[in-house]
Amino acid sequence: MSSIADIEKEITEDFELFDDWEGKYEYLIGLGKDLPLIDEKFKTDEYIVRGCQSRVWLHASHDGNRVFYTADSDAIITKGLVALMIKVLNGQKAEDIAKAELGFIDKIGLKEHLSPTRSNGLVSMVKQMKLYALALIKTN
Amino acid sequence: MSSIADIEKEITEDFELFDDWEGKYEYLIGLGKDLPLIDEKFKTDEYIVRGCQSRVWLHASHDGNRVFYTADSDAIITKGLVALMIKVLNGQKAEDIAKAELGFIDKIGLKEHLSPTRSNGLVSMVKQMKLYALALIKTN
Amino acid sequence: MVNSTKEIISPSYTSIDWKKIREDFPILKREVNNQPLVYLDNAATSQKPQLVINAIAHYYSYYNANVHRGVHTLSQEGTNAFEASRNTIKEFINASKTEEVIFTKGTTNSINLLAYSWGRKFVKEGDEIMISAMEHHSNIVPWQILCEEKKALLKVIPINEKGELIWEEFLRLLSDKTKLISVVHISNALGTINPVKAIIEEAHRRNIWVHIDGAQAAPHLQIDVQELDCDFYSFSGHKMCGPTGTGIFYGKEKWLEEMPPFEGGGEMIKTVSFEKTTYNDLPFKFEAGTPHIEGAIVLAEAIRYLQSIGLSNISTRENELVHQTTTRLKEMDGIRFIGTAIHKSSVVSFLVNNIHPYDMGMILDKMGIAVRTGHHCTQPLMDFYRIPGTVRASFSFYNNENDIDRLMEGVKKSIQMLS
Amino acid sequence: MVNSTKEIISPSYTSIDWKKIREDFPILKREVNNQPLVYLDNAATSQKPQLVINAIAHYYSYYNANVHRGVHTLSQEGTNAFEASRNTIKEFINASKTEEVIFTKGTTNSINLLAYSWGRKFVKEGDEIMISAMEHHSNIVPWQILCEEKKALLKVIPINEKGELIWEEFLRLLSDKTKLISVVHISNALGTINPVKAIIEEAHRRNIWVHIDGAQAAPHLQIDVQELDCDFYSFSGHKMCGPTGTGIFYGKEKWLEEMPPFEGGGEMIKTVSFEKTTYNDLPFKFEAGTPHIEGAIVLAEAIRYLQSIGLSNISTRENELVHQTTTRLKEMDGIRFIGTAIHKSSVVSFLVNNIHPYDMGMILDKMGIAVRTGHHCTQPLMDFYRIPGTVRASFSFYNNENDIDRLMEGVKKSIQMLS
Ligand SMILES: Cc1ncc(COP(=O)(O)O)c(C=O)c1O
Ligand SMILES: Cc1ncc(COP(=O)(O)O)c(C=O)c1O
Repeated sequence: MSSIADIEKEITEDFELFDDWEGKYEYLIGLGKDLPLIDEKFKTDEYIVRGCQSRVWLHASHDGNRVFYTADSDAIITKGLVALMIKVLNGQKAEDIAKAELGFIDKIGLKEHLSPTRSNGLVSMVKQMKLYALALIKTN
Repeated sequence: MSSIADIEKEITEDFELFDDWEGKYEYLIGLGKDLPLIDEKFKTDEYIVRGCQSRVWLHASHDGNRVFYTADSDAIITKGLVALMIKVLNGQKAEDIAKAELGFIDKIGLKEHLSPTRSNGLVSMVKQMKLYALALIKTN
Repeated sequence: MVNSTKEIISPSYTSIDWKKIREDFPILKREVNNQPLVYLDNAATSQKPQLVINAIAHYYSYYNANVHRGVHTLSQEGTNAFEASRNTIKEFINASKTEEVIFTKGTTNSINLLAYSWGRKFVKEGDEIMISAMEHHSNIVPWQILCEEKKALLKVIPINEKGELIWEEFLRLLSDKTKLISVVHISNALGTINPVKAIIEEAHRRNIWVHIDGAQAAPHLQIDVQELDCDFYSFSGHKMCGPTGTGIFYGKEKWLEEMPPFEGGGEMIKTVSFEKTTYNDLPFKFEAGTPHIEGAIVLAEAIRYLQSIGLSNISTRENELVHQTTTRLKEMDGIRFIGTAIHKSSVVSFLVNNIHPYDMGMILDKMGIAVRTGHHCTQPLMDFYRIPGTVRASFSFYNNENDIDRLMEGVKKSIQMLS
Repeated sequence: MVNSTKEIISPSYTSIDWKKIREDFPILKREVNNQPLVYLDNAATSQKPQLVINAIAHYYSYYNANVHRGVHTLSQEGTNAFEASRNTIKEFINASKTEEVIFTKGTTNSINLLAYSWGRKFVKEGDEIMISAMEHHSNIVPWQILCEEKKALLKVIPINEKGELIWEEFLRLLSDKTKLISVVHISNALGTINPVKAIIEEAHRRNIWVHIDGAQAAPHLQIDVQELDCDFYSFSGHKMCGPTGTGIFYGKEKWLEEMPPFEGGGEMIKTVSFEKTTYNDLPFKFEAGTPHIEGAIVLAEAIRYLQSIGLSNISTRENELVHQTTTRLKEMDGIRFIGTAIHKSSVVSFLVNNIHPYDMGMILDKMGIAVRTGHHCTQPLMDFYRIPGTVRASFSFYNNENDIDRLMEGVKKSIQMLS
């Protein structure tokens, strides 16, 4: 499968097609709509990543080496961003996930969504994704 | 004896001799030094008018009609102002004291000392002097 | 600098040039995401007119000094302005004495002062504190903390679907254990104006204390604490054109006298020794430490500004804007208003279809329109309506018809993008 | 706007143009009683440089909005600046995490937070709280209130005539009942710099918590809370070129986590229902209500300003001014210094003959010189010296030799008039 860097590059190229915010956000919303839904049984408090305004549910599993994520959010824009993150990190090696810098979010002009003061749950989700990968590395 | 208004006028004229603050304050300090001292037995907490920085002791007596005051302060400038007040109000009729407006303080350029936010105890002293007169009127 | 407020006579409504008033607010000239800013988040905090900003600069450039107890001129000037501001506020809410006006950090701080000071003295095990289902967290959590400590009970006046208190339920909940009723004057999430005068009358008939959370009322209505006869009243300066970090706690003198101090420190004492400390007179007993001098002084400037327009003119104007907004939103498919009380103020809270408020807020922001989305610090109220939050447009007198046009455009566009 | 503070390298002492720095402070151009102002009341509150005043105006004209939870751009910009300021302060005092930096109204508010939150959880009947004989009322009264409520004991470390803590007495007072030591870092009335690091070491050896009142230290010394290893540290923004109504409470994360909230309201909760409320994470758990946003943001601007000069340069300059003043005052007949500790900072407290401090303050004011007179909120300390108060000249780096000349003239003239 493609590396994290390759997928980031692909996404960045996709977003270069848009010269205004509307295009970007329509694309993002589309991604959100397409996101394979998380198994309903994981949409519980145990899997919640609480933002102040939108909520994210995240489930992770692994094959001893690579990590697999499914997720959902009650807000569609957040869900689009969640979809982007999953696109980039799903099925990657734990080591690569742990050290991924995810600079593409900045490049595609959505940096604001990953600001630590954003209350959309996304920052916490990315943190969760990495923590999971780190935990896997430790147990190996 | 002279009326309150007359004494106020006299004092105002005295102060007109000074064209700078130094003259005024030297005069005031002189008045403070000359003030007949209050009987030591009245320099207790019972007779204190507490300012935040300087303290004033005030004692009042009457002959059924006129009120007599003695007072002291630990700060000499305050004592000078106290002396001025006594000069004006001592031995006057309770009715006159109660309604005295004491505008001379403004006229001689010392208004700041009677500002309600001043913490020198003077405002409270004047209030005390008047309360005493009022109480006397009521019992008559 | 320090004018009396008594003489201000407000102009007639028709003589007011609302367009010109807008120019008093420098931030309204700003662009956000390449669009002129439309600011509809006034219930969170208001914008500040240039004269308030100038008054701050003047304070720091000309007479900044620590107040009270200072002999020197700067301190004396600062103290005079500080106490003159207290007097302006006293007249603004028609308190009977300046001693009843306590400077705080904001409504939240005022309510905590009440809960800590009054609560710890007067509330006993088994007593009841009554709030309503539409309270802001600031009028819930301090009472929860107090009730837990004192083993007292928190009772909640329920509301109907429109977002109005249910009067019969209120009466039913009153008991001889009720010690205090603390209710919001105007709901920040719904706009409901509560019948606080009637509540106070019922309460006083039973010797129950009443505190009113006036955070959303003070900027929009003429408050008269004597006419209301409330025991305590709280509001925030930053929501009424004043600086951040400012608020007022009003209390009847007789209660304030009985209440123990809340915070200890400088200013609030008369004498201190390690054996025995005596507390200062009102209002200083409740103002420990160096106050927010700039904020307190300049709040008076903000109040004079509001009075120069006239609170009743402000209400009229805001009602007009709310009415227009509501009428135009009603025409949209799938709109649901949260809060449709008969007596309503400057707030329009709504949802469209099942669009998440956060999403709509994001799209509106891209178009330069600032609204608030979320639970508005009233989670129990959101739970009542079974919603995660609302989109809230909250108006001030400096908003105008163009803001409403832009909001409508924005809502339409977000519906189109998000449905 | 929001630069990191890490990169600021302070200039060398000799390269600093102190005369030019004076021009940064607009108020210093002012006349008082027809004389150019000499401001020597810096320990009460400092003056503000133009860039701080400008930053306030910029905040209100450009991005004023309520912080946290807001989706729109203004709120996001405000929140970013607010949290960036927290980070600047974290680095300024070298805290290990931003979570340990709590915004308060000032030192008094910080100490009350500690007494209410930590005190109510950890102090039991018979426990001892230790302060010193030179504390400010703000570090006395909250502990008296707490001790009275909890039936705990307040112990006081005595001082010698010079105004230094008596080390042997301190050691003797320590007991296994001592829960907390709360001492002032630099005395506002005497200028004494206390050996806080040694106190903290002794205390920690016995598992005693230590709080340091840094109100007078933060503006003058480079603080490093990790190096000190104090558990809690408090200071005020308005004394260090920042806006009024600002202060900081620092606490080690592990203690802050264990402490219950102080005030309840918006911002400090995670979820609220009438049945159960859960509190927010640090630092928000301790920041109920809309904060003083302007103040918090602009405090960082003040700190960057101080850092651009360099705290060690500031200390050196102030020590120079204090040394000159002391030397010249010593030449006068009848002078008595209050506070002659070996380790001293920016304060010169004195009396002449039996001239009442109030009288001298009045005369100095007439000459345009602002000093503080009175008990400086340290009444027990004044009682120790059996004096009603002192005349206190307190220095800042923007004072200069001319200010000292004018002070000397003033003191001479007042002696002449008042003796
Ligand atoms: C040593 C000391 N502690 C505490 C305080 C209280 O600070 P604030 O008034 O800013 O709360 C001061 C300032 O007056 C002080 O000098
Ligand atoms: C109804 C109501 N009460 C209390 C508050 C709290 O006010 P502050 O955040 O200024 O303390 C607010 C504002 O958010 C409010 O709208």
